[in-house]
Amino acid sequence: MSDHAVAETTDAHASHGHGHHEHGPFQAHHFETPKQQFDAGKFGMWLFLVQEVLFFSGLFVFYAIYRINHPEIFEWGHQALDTTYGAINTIVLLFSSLTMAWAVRCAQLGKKNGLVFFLVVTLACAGIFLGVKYVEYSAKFEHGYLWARYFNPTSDNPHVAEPPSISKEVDKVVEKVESDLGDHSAAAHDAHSAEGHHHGPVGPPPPNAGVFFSIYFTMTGLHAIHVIAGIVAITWILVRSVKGHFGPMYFGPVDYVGLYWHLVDLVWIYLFPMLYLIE
Amino acid sequence: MTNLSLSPILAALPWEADYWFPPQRSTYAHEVDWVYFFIGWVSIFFFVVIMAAMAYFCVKYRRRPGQPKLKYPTHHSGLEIAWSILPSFLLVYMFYAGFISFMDMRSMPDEAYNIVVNGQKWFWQFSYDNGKIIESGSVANDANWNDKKSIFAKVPRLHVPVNTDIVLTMNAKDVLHSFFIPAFRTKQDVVPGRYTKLWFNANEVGVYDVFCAEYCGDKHSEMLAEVVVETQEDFDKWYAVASDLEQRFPDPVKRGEYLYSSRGCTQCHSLDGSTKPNGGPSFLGWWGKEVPVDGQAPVKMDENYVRESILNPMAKVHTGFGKIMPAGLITKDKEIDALITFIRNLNQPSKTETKK
Amino acid sequence: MATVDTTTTYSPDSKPVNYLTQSHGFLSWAMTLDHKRIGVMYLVATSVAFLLGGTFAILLRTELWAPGHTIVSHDTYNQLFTLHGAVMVFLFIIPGIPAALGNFMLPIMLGAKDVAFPRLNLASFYFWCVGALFFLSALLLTGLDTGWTFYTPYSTTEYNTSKDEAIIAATMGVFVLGFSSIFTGLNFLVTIHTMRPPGMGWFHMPLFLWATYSTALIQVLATPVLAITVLLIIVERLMGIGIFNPVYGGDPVLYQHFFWFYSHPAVYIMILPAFGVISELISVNCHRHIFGYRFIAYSSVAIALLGFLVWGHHMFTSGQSKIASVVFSAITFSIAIPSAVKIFNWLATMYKASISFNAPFLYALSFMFLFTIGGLTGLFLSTLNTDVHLHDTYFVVAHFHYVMVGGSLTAFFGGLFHWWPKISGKMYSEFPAKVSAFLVFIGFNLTFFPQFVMGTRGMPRRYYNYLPEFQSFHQWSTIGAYVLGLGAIVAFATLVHSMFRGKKAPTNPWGGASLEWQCPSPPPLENFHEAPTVGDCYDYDRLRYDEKTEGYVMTK
Amino acid sequence: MSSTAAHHDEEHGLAHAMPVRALLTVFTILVVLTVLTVSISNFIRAHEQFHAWGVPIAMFIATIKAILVVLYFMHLRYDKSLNNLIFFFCFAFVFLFMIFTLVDSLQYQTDIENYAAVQPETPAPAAAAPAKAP
Repeated sequence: MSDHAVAETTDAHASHGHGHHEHGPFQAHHFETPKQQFDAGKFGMWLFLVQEVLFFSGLFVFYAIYRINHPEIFEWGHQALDTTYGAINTIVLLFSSLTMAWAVRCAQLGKKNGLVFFLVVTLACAGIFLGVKYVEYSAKFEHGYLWARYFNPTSDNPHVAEPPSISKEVDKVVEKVESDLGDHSAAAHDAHSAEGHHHGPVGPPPPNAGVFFSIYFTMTGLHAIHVIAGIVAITWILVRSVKGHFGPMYFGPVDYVGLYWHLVDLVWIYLFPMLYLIE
Repeated sequence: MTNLSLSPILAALPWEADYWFPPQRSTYAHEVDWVYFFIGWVSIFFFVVIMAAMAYFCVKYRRRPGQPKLKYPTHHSGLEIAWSILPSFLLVYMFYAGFISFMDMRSMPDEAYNIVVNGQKWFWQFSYDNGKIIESGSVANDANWNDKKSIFAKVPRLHVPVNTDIVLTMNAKDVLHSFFIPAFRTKQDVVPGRYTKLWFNANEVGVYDVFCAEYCGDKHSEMLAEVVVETQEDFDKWYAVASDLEQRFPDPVKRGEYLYSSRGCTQCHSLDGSTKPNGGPSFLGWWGKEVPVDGQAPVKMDENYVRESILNPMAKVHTGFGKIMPAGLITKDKEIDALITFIRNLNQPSKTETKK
Repeated sequence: MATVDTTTTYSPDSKPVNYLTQSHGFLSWAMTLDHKRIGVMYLVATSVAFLLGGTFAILLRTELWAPGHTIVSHDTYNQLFTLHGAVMVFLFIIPGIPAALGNFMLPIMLGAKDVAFPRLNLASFYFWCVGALFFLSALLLTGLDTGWTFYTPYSTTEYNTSKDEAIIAATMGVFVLGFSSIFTGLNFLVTIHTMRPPGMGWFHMPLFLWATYSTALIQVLATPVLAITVLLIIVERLMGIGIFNPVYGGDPVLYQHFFWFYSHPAVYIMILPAFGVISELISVNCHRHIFGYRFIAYSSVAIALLGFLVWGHHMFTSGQSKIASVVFSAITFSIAIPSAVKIFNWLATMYKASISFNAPFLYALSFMFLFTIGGLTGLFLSTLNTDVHLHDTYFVVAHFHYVMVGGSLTAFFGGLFHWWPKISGKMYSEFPAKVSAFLVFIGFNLTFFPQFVMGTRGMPRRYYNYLPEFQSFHQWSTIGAYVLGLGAIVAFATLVHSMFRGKKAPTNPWGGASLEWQCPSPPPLENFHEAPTVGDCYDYDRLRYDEKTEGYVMTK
Repeated sequence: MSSTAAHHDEEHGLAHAMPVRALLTVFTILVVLTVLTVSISNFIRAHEQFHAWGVPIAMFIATIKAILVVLYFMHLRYDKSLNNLIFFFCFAFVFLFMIFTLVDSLQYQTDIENYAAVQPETPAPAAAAPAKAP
């Protein structure tokens, strides 16, 4: 459909009350125009996102309170997390956000192939994200860095604990990127190598150290569940876009799933520094 | 058994403090009652005005056939703003009165008699003087619930001197409880993992009910206690008797049990054969057996070993446990004997019983 | 479609197909996307939940006839009050008015064909069913005795008698019901924002829609916090994350903050729609423009927003700090003002009115009586020092029942009778309906007024046994509960009877001016045969009684 | 970033479509910010004197990233003002929730510490395990 035709259809529908509806195949009977349907869906989606923000807020409030009252738990606990993994996952999610936004653009412009391609890439990124999470979780389970009741770090000397091998490879890449950035990161680079590659906490755990891992697992776990839900939603969109359901006058579902996916990204943007970086 | 009478309904008509409230027995009780009645009168005033207007309109403007429609206003900003703003002055005053009195109730006096309160399912425990005296008890299962005396026969009693500031430092062992003394108009939840505090100054001698006001499970309603407010002399007298263990617990086993729970043994030594974290050996299971000792020959656990371990804990330390037990927890011979009897009875209950 | 006709009476000769006769069979209901059918299903479901919760209440009151063992054991009693609270709150009051009456009336009053997301609407009903099943399984499995508040550490440790499955089932139920509530709210917000037909401005909406809008706002903003809270309880129970467990450095008071951040606004989810219903009942039956439309509309939104700032008044004795208590108390008082404004405005609506005393209006009067008491006794509980004495006593029980039962339940019944001709297409019999209103009013006061006295005298709530001095009050209360129960049964019986024996309802039996009285009773599938005329929904002067149809018609 | 006017020709059908260049620019900035926040965190870890700055800087960068995602990827910048309002409004509620709870929790923390101070050291059983092992 050319832009001109689109504009015309919109105009025709913008003036209500004609009574004659050109209902598209996906326009619900109770909406007067595609525009009304799209706006309703979009507002609904934003309300859903609002609901999601408040859903996550419980954990953020919890984090803030424990962080302020017991900083020592966080200072000790966050060392058990591997920043490299966190950084990779951040980049992966950001990239998937980019492809998702691009997919929405393709849907809006009626480019079916582009839409399918970018949705597949987004799905792949989601898969990588979960894979990395799996590796991270297994490492935690292996070392007994678990939530309060099962918190039982097995290694007496965490310095000896070998980080999983991918980590080293990726570390090199990250270091390279850091050194490319110029002067000030050189110090960071030094600090990084000076401390060596251990990813275990230093010193004995403070009382209730398990709470850190409770927070870590509930926050990232809940986020991971959202990623999985996102994968399901994107797959649904993918199937529909292969069938050619979407075009300039009907791309709402792609847009809504896109918004959801960006929110998942948004939560991770905060989780990453809160859990992996802040000391 | 039916107590149904009209008295609650009829008596509700005169607005009397004696009817609505239990007696005022703390220094701040009258403030609470005063604010309560102030709000009460304000509420009654508004309620009566609103209901009277409602009834009047219902009669006056009821639908009658053939009656022409009256001209009416659909809004009146002045009036609406007035009835939004004017009552708020009363509200501000209510808040202020409640706030002043609340700060008084919740700010602990500097010099006060301190009593530790423990809430546990489903009884209260009051410790005086670092646990030297522990008052404990709970409602017996066979209590007759139509008879107040029977209900309160075995509950723990919180003895306090009259006209003295008392601070209760409270903690719960398991779940939330709440210490509620209606006659003092005060209440404070008792929370596991922290201390909460409550103070009062009882101004009249007497015995008053204590309830648990935060739901805590099965026998929540049976978690009762009494506050016994007495004169300073009576309190001192009670204190002297309460601290004389032989008189309170003629049975040495009971005396030993009391000592076990009141002198800190319970923190390290269990009674069920398990080992408490960072604790010592259990009181159950070693009696009469050879105990491995750090750096020395094993020794049989008997009266002598227990006595030595109490008086000089570092002499023969049970292998595998830390050198952590302090000396001087119990020093009186008779008390040590009672504790030994308790431990022996724990391991050989039948033997002691036959002795009796 | 023909040009818009200004006369709205529909020709009685052609037997119009309505939403009830549109299609037949179980699936036509189970898979329906019609907001009216979903509303009716909600109505049936929540009424069943109400009768279930009511049965628990009757059993509770019977047990309390005498101290000591009367009919059930300690444990059963605790389970009864837990389920009474949980069923009434989560399965009846929260969805009762918004999801049942709101679903049915909202699109019609707005002049829309349906809600914005009909499939989501149906899904939300099934979420409700799943949640209800979880609750029932909690009842049947092992019993749940935590109280509807699920306070930690009681609910998260092995200290209680209920088993893991019961608590997990019940909290899962709350979680799922939460989503049901969120989706309903979301749907209403979107519908009101995007589906208003031309001419229906914000200030042309009936006040019921303003109330539903405010309610929906709370549902979307507060319920997710409850969802995460109960999720944390489930995780705590299953895995022991220690977040609310002091043994691991967790904090039980923090749980109360989380819980009441939702549950205080939830109180307004329960009462705001009732305000909306009462605004309609009073103005229609007074045949007079509502007084101070904008003040009532704004006060709904104000209550919804202020409701988020006052949750700490449930925690004055919980171990909450002094400063937080003082701040929360101060803010709490501010919420009294918009509530009082409504009462004053309704009263002013009766001034120079022409009042018809039918059953819905009697319910509205009893609402004003009971809610005024409920509201005023709230002052005792927001004042710091009196709350310290009254907290967790029967005074609180009486207060919130005056608001929730005296308020929401009477409004629910009033609204149900008011809109029953529209929903069922049949007129109910006026006499038994008035009897039910009377019985509910008398029974209610008899049940709960003695509890104010008991509470002030220091009788704590959730007590299985009590001291003999309270017995007289308990017995009055129990008798009252029976009368109240009888009233509710009479009300339901009247409605059920009318379905079979009732006269056919006219389009506009009461003389209402809002849009729902312009569509036929019962409405057709898409609500209006022709686009409705949007006018002033409180302008009753245009209406005239028509002897032939026994209903009102537009004159102009 | 280019202004709204520049995107006018991008209005297609029902909503604004983000130009590819804008998407790529935003993504690049996001990646740079991620690398930056990791580097700063490493730097602070190595330099004790900047310790206090760790939290504010990391949260500041995260917020910039979040705003970029919201405005451009979620094209809220070109969306209806109602959607803007409701989304930013909800953070006000999160803020209220957090601030009230935090204030209270900071106040009563001393009650918890006082209690913990007099308790015999009984940390979580598992955590105590290594310390107790002979």
